[in-house]
Amino acid sequence: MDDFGRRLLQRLVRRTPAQALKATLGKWERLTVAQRQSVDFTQPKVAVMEQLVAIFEENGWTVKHITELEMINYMENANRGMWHAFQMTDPKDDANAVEMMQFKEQFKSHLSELVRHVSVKIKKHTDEALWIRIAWGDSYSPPNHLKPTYVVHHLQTPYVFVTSLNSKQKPFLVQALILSTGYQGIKDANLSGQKLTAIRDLLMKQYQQIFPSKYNSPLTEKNETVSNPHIEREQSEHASKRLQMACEAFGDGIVPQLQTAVYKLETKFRGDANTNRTMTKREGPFRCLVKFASTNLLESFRECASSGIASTPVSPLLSSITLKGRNYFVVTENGLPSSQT
Amino acid sequence: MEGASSKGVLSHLSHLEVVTRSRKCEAQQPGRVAELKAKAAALVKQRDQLKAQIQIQQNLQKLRKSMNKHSNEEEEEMDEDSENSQLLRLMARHSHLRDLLDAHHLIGGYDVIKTSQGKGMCVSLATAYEGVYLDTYNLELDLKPKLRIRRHNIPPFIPLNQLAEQSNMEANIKPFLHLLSQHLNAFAGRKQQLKLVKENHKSIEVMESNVLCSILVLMLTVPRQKTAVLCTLDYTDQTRCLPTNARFESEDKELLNSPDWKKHCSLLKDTPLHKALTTMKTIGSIM
Amino acid sequence: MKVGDLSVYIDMSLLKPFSKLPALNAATILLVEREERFQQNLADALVGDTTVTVNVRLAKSLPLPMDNEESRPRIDLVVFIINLTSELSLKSAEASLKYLDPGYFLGKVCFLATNARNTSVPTERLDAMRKLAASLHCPLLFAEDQTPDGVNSATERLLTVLKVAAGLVPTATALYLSSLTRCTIPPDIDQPSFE
Amino acid sequence: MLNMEQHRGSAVRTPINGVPVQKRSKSYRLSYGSCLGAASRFGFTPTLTARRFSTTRRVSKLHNVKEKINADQLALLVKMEWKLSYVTPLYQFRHTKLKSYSRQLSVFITAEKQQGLAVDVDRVQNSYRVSFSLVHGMAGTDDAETVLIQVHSKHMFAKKDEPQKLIWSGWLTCMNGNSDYLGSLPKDFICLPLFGSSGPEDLTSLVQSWFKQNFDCCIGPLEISHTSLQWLAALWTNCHNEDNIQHLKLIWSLPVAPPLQITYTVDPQDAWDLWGSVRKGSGAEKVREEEEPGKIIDIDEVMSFMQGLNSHFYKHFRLDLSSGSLKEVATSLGSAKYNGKIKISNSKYMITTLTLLTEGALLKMPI
Repeated sequence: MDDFGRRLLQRLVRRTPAQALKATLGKWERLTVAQRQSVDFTQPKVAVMEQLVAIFEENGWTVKHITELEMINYMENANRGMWHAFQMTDPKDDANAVEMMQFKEQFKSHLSELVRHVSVKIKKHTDEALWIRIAWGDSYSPPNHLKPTYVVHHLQTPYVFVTSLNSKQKPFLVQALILSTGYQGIKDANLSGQKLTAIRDLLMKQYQQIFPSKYNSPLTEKNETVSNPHIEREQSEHASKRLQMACEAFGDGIVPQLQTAVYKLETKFRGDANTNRTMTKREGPFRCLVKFASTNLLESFRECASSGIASTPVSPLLSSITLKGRNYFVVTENGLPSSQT
Repeated sequence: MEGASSKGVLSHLSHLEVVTRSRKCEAQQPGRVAELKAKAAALVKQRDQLKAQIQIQQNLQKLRKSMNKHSNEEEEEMDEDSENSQLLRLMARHSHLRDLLDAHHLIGGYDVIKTSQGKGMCVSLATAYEGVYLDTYNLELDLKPKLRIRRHNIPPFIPLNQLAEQSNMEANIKPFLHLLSQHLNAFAGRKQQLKLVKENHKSIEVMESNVLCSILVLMLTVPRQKTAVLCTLDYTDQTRCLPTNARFESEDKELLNSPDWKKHCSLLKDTPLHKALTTMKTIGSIM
Repeated sequence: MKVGDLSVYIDMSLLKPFSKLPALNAATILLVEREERFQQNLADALVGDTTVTVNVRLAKSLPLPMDNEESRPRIDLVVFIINLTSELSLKSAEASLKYLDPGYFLGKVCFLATNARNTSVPTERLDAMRKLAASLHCPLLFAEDQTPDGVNSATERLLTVLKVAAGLVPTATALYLSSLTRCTIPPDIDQPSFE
Repeated sequence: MLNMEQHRGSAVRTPINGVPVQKRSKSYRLSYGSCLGAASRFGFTPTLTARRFSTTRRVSKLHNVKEKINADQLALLVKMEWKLSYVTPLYQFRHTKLKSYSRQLSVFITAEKQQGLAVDVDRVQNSYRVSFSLVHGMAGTDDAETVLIQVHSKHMFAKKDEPQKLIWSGWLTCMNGNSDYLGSLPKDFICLPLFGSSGPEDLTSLVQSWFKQNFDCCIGPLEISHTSLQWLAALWTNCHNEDNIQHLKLIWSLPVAPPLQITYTVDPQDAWDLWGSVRKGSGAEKVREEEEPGKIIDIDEVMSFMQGLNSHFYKHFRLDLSSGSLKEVATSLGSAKYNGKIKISNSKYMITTLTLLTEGALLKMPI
């Protein structure tokens, strides 16, 4: 195995916890059961590394196989680095009929036409998502496997999620995607985060939403905890109304684990009219950047709304995170409904 | 001495008590009469109200009958006080729409309720296949300033925005809801068929499928020579849960040209997949 | 607004201490807390008392909604629970005071402050709290809301005040007890000493 | 017993038995006093005055610190982020005996460090070098001089000739302390209430325990209170017209599960305009104030400045920041965190900032 392969494998072994590495090897059909048993994961990483190198050399596997292993590993724990969401726009009528094989061939051919040395690997994940690993080279240098770009695309949907893509490579990727999916444009979805599953579930609405309905909403049944007959909550309807509005705005039960939301405010100053009279009359915008952060942002907002820290109905700025599937907003004077003052 | 005076005082007190008790019940008598009179008046008022309601209902029934018959001749006897008949016509239309909604709810079409104080409405579309209720999808719409989809939990591979433009939702929502309900029910039907195939036909391997279940590739095995036949089903028309095209591929060319397999091809196109596969199994052309 | 309307307004939403007949050997306490957290533990502990049937009403703020006016028993003691680490908690309690009939301030109102030892509490807020309690001649109790013993000791003290306020203690009236326990502040509390 | 003359206008607190006792019990008396002082904050014993922040602050602009303080000391003070602690008055601390203190502390640290490791003695011996030094010009009229402590050390396995690295530094200061309080201290006590340290935690606790043993004082962590953070936000914004503060960053945390952290960063010019709009007498008096050497800032202006920011926030997000607590204030001039971490990046405003922090520390002093 050449030392570049060795460096690549070493980086993979070093970065992945033993258990995860074991699971990844399990999923990688190339290894026979015997070979897999032979690797002892309890030993320190260096020893594990040597055993793997021996197996690779024994089977004469090359860098290609190592990158395959790395891709499987990445697909299993993708919640690292920063994922950005894009949405493809104005689909041609056959956009919905794109089939995997067809997409695979077209994407590879288009991309290799645009960039001379590029290595593309496409795999289908258990949840029908298409994973694309791109190692970029250029006319002089071979594909750089140390900094691959990962792209996740769900066929028949306009959504694409990308990580570690630089601005130079972006136009090529966009071109290849458009040509092979039957869409004609692409736009930034203003949604990014560390947890791929979170931003995907938010954008593709894969979480429990609460809608107004005629019947007694399941929420109120859930938390009518049987309490002591002597204890009576006076404002229980207010509380349940707040909870209903909170869940309608931020989802019910397990919600996508978004961690940040950023608002760039460029609206006029909106203090209380009497104390800051001069400011409210001021012409220019009151520019400020507001960043919300929490281990589970939607849950935090939901509790703010249900506990009354945030007054309900929830501000359209906050509820548009789930409505529009975004977590980056530039709010200008017209962007804000006038009724907001 | 002290006892006598107290007795005096006590007896005086009891006397006063007797006097007040008697006076109170006399006052009682006229009060009783007034009370009864008021009750009577209230009852009369209630009766008149009920009478008026019956009258309105009768008019409504007549109007609804005439509306259903689309009789175009003018209802002469109705228009003596036009403002009143106008109101009645409005009430008739309202109750007509309400019945329509209940009907939709019953046949599993969709439910519509008013939200955010009349500024919005929420449509919930139920899906079902072969009598089994499947998922229900919701759609919250803003009525003001114009009809706009505010929030929904329709899966992303259903092209909601194209459907909205295509059926000109802003002008009239009924065709849009109908089209969307068709798409959702077809999708639910296809997904249900795939689920049933995986459950009932373990021997048949699903090689390829997608989230929209708009394409399906199955691996069939012919019993005798164990030759493999690759069956590809295309559901290009997404408002139907039956494939628009079915084709087979296999090394054994002439097997495919046999009449049985020709029949299988059309069988797959007009019967649900899980049923078609069972019949092919019973005929014995596949394992 | 004519005086008449005013009185209607005041009368309508005002909580009155003697508007209903008391029940036998029972006392009702109203816990008002904006955060609605500590009041739940307190309520569970309060109803555990066996000597007196204690009814607990929980509220986030006043006024109380009109529709359960009939079913609500006479309230013998109103307790404002204030989390000193939140400015909003104190402001919300202050805003609720105007919905209480003046009759309550004769020993039937008490303040319960939590997190007083937390260093993030600015001294100005603590002084505002003490001044508010002192100006209303109400007792100011401090409680530790994080630990079970804190909850129990707060419950004990509230029960004693409640029993007196409900008139279940023959020798003491609410007014007499509050004159002993009301919060007082040193005369020069306002005079800044770091000129 | 020492007769603690109280602040003006309040009753003199006479100790219970009035008999002079030796040194050991005196500090006990003092620390007992401090808890009594703390108790008075909770409204039980009405006799003691509860002290609090001054409601106005003079922003003295004339202090050009650069000439007075020696350059590399200043560079050190400006570079690091300091962890704050409060120190009760030091008993018999002499500014003249800094040399001997350096030696004593160096031996103390080496001894403590050596306990842990079985290393041959001479290599460890010279590995910790401590230097006490005076920082001239960093004190108010009747404050004690500021003391800077630096600990240099060579790494265990470093070669002999390698230069010693600065691994820990700390300072004790008193900036414009309340003259009445300082006056009320008996003569052998020196008050340097504000202690800043930057370096490994274990060295900080070693230095602190050395001070406790030798000068009979108590040292504890000093948070920067909510009000001080608001003061700093206003003071730093107030400097924008001279030194661009680049941004005014406020970090709030809201008590929900999981906790929500809000970073509210305001454009400097807009913050300056808002600050200008809340200044009292932004009309006529402002002109009069210009001639005065330092401008007076009032607590109400600070409050309405913060209130303006919060209501702007509320009008957009309908979220009330006052239900949470302010955790950090940062501008290009410096940053302050609630847990007691301060960074002063521009020497010109060091005096005002240290005055504010000294006040916070003095609040912890026993009466």
